[in-house]
Amino acid sequence: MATQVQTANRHRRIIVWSLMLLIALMLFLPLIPYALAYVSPEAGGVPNPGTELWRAVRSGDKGTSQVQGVDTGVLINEYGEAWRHFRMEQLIPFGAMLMGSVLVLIVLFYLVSGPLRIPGGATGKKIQRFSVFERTTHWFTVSLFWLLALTGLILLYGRFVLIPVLGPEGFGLTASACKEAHNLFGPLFLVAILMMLLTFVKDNIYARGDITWLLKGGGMFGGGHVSAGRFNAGEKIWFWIAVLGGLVLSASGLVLDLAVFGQGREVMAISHVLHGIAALVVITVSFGHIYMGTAGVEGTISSMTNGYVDEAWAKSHHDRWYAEMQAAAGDDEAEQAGGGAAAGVASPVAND
Amino acid sequence: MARMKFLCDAERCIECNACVTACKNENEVPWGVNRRRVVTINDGSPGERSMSVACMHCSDAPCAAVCPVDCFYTTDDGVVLHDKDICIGCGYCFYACPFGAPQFPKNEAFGSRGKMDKCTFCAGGPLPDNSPEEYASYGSNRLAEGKLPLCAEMCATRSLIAGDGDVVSEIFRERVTWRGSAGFAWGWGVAYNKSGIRKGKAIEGNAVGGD
Amino acid sequence: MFAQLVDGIFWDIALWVFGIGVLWGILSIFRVRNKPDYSEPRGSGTAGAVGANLRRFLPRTELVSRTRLHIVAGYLFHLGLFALLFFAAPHVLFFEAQTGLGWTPMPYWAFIITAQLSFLGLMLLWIHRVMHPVTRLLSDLDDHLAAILTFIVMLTGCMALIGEFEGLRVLHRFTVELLMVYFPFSRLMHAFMFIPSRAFTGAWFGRRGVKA
Amino acid sequence: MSDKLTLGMEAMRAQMDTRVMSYMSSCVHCGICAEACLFYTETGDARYTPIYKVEPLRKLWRQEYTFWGKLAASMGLSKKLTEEDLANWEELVYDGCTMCSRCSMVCPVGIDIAYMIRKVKEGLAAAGFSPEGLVEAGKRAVEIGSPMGVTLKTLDATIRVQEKETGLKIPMDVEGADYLCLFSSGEIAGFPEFIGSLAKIFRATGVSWTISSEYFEATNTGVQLGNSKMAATLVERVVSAAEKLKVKNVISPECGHAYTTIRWDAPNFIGRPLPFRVVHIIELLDELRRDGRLKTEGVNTDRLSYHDPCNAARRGGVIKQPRDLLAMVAPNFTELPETGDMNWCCGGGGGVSSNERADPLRLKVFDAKKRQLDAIRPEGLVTACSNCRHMLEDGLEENEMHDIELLGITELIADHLVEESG
Repeated sequence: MATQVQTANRHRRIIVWSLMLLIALMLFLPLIPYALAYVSPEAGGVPNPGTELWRAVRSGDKGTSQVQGVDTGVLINEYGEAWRHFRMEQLIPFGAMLMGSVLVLIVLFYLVSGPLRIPGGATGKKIQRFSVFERTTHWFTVSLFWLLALTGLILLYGRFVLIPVLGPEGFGLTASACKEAHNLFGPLFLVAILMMLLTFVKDNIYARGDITWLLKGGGMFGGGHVSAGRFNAGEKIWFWIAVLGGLVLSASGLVLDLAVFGQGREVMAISHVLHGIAALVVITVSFGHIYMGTAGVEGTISSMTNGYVDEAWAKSHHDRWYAEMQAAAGDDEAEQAGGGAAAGVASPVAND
Repeated sequence: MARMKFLCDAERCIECNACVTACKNENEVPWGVNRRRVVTINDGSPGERSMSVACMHCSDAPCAAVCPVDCFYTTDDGVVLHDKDICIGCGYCFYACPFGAPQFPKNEAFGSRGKMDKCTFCAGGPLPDNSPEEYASYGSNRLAEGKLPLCAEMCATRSLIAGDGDVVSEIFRERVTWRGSAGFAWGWGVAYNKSGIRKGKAIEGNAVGGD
Repeated sequence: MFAQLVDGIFWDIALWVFGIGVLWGILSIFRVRNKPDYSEPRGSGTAGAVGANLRRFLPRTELVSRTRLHIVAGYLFHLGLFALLFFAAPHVLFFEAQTGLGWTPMPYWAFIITAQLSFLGLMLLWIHRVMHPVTRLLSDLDDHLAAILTFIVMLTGCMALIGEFEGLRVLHRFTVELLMVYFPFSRLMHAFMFIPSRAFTGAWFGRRGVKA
Repeated sequence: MSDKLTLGMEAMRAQMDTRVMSYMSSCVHCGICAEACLFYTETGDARYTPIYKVEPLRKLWRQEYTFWGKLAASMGLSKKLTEEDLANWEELVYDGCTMCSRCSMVCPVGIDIAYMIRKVKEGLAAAGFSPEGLVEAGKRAVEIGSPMGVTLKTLDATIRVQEKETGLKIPMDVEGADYLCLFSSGEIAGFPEFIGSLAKIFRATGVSWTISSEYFEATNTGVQLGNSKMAATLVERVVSAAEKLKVKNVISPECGHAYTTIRWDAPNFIGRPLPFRVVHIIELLDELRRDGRLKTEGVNTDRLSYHDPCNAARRGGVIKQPRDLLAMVAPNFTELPETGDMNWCCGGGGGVSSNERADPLRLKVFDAKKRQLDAIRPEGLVTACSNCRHMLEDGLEENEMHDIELLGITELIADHLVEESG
């Protein structure tokens, strides 16, 4: 059966060639677009399936990664550049300008107008202005404030100011010490601010006469005597700047400090911005507070050291508070006289 | 001098994490630190792409700009390195970096955030080349031995390319041309894609990852 | 070079001065004998001594309202300092390296909170000392030096927290050495002397049947 | 160096012992003792801080017993103890401290401050810086036998009046009696009914007792003044009187410091154990009550309270006994706040009451007691110390608190005694 054998061979050939053709087509057909693109690249109408993807990635879309950690799935950090711009081109230069100019203004003011004297001079009679606890709270807050302000300013400006002095390694050591101290003492500042708030808030609520006080600039213009309670409007504003600024500082500081809750770079950057602005504002305003409490107004500093001020000081700067104190003291005396307590024993407290 | 660059071809990366492993092994980085990671976008969906990412050794590096102790420096090869004797572990570089490259080890006894660690382009650090101290602090210094980063050398699909930027860009350009579409050189050039800082150079030097 | 001194000879000197100083301080008070008590006791002096040593760890309730700050800040500082001294991880490692004895340290978060609370206590106590007329009158240079030195030791300790700056570790150890040398000659000796003091008082009152 | 200073330092050096050394090196100047001291809380004057009152002793300790002190003193760097210091501290120690020991109870490091005040007084007295009133009282105690100048004649007269009132014979110089009873001059002069009450109680309970005509004074001005030699002299008189009458027990009357002195300090003043047992009258009454020998009938329904004499309670350990006794007769008994071993002093202890110069201050610091009394406002206040009773009377008068009646515990019991037939 020769024809049968021939037919079978032909079939086999057809199958083999068909398969070979199929394979050839499978291999070459997909190359056609590539070949076309190679011949005329500009005409390549086939979009890269990745293009859209990369656009999304650049705007912060998240992916996944085998590496575990904060923000590991984020390919591009979209806040980094804004944060860098804020810190390097705004916070550092403007902060320095702000603090510097206020310091210069205070010095000029002191040189021009000198300290505010007690009208008529001190009488020598003292009245208590701040209790032991109030003073303790104040100085506790002060200690923490300057510890944090100095370490913070060193971290902010040290690169420009201290590296030339200490050298890079010396400053690295200093900065590390400052960073650790700043991080450790930071949360305590919240305690101090809360103590401050609880201790002084009742005397720092808006009262009638505060607006007048402000309009007259605390007696600088408009002439006439300005009336004030235990704290004048200026002190009240400082109180609220310090307390609210302190709370912002504490809240943002805690976010930065406790980097254990997986907060990402976005949250950290925003906290950092708030922290920086609040810190520089409070530090700058504190210069004014310090000036008024020490060199600026005669007879003020003793209210925070031994707690007592001269009666003339009280009458002149806080007349309404002075009147209240006198009334309260009068009540006490009346009570004591009525109770028949030993009037002959002079209370030694006032002599302290 | 050549300017060293990484390039990861997303069309080729198969998320095998060999680069991550190679890096960890070569540099003996501490537990919890990954100088290189592979990020997968659209995992499991059409258009899934993976990308190996580490420090891209930016010109005008943001990390260096914000560092409060100024511990960064750029080598003649264009590799961005930092001095761990100065670093205070504040984390600012991490906030500024576009790629999330800076890493922070946890100190065992103290538990606080330690000094920053990141990809060195296998170029060690400021200590004497290939000294044990340098290896302990910064990992290997293959560049000083005339070698290129191990991650790229290990890459099975030649997705991750490392080397002289001009050579790398030429390799990639050819690939893109062959693919017939505008590929995307991710993380290439200046941080945040600012233009005009880096100019092209004539191709010379070497690179790992060319086919 | 300074680091070598601090880790070497300075440390040895400080350790000897501290050890001998404290021992000498404790023993020297017994140079002058107490006179024997011939009165017939009503209660046990020994029980009184032990009891007073334990009871005086707690404040008398009658005085709580007048001494809140002392009590709160006092406990925070003393307990905190004790915990930091013996249970901070770097300290445990140090003790282990020196003596071969180690124990479980505090976790990091506990360390931070403890440090903060002891700073809170120390700062409040010292500021209160300066502000309150009684303590201001009582306090002398020794009181202030002791408080400030302790503060500096704690501060340098916290500054060295990152543990990677050799200079800061050396600074901390150096301030510790200063404190150790200062300790036996100062009011810091109360850390040991409170025990005999309470015992004497407790025994005296205990003999009379009073719980002191 | 002045003679006065030398004498003062010599006296204080003799007082230096292990306890003082330990106390001095323990104090951290925390100021808590001030908050326990009525002289500080009522005046607000920091100089009345208890530990500040021992400053002369501390200065001596520092310059002669401490490393830095000796070093600084040898180089002339430190401020040494001066005669001026002693002069300045006289008022603080004698007028501004009743040695009530309240501070000793609160010191966190356990310093017994009153113990050291006693030693400072020793130095001040030796140097001649003691208040005139107290020095005079001391002279009278040595010369006449009583700080108030009460003589045997006065006692005899008082006894006769009491014998008439009670109809009982009061035993005098009975050899071999079980108990020898001492009195404080204040009692004989101010509260003679105490003697009558004793006679009634001892007859009802069958206690054999006596009074010595040779020496009957319980108080010891030497202790208040800070003169151990004088204290020893006075103690020896008690011992000799007791030995002559061959008594087994000596009763300390209702007087605080008399009890602490004769019960606890006397053997140490004379350097040997006493040849007799010492009991406070309340202790004895309580023993009789427990033995079932002391029986009472009827009660005082007033809201009574009890003032613990510092020396009897805090420094003497007689705290529970008066309360057990009061439970028999005072159903409406109410405790004062801060009572027992934390009671506030009447303001006149430690010799302050003998020192007229301190009167205004003493009445000022009575405010502490007043506050305590105002908290519960009792109808009657019982006490067991004639000095406390005098001081309380003074203070209540000064503060016009006439609604509070003062009672002695022995008289209160005597008023409710069951007279045993036979």
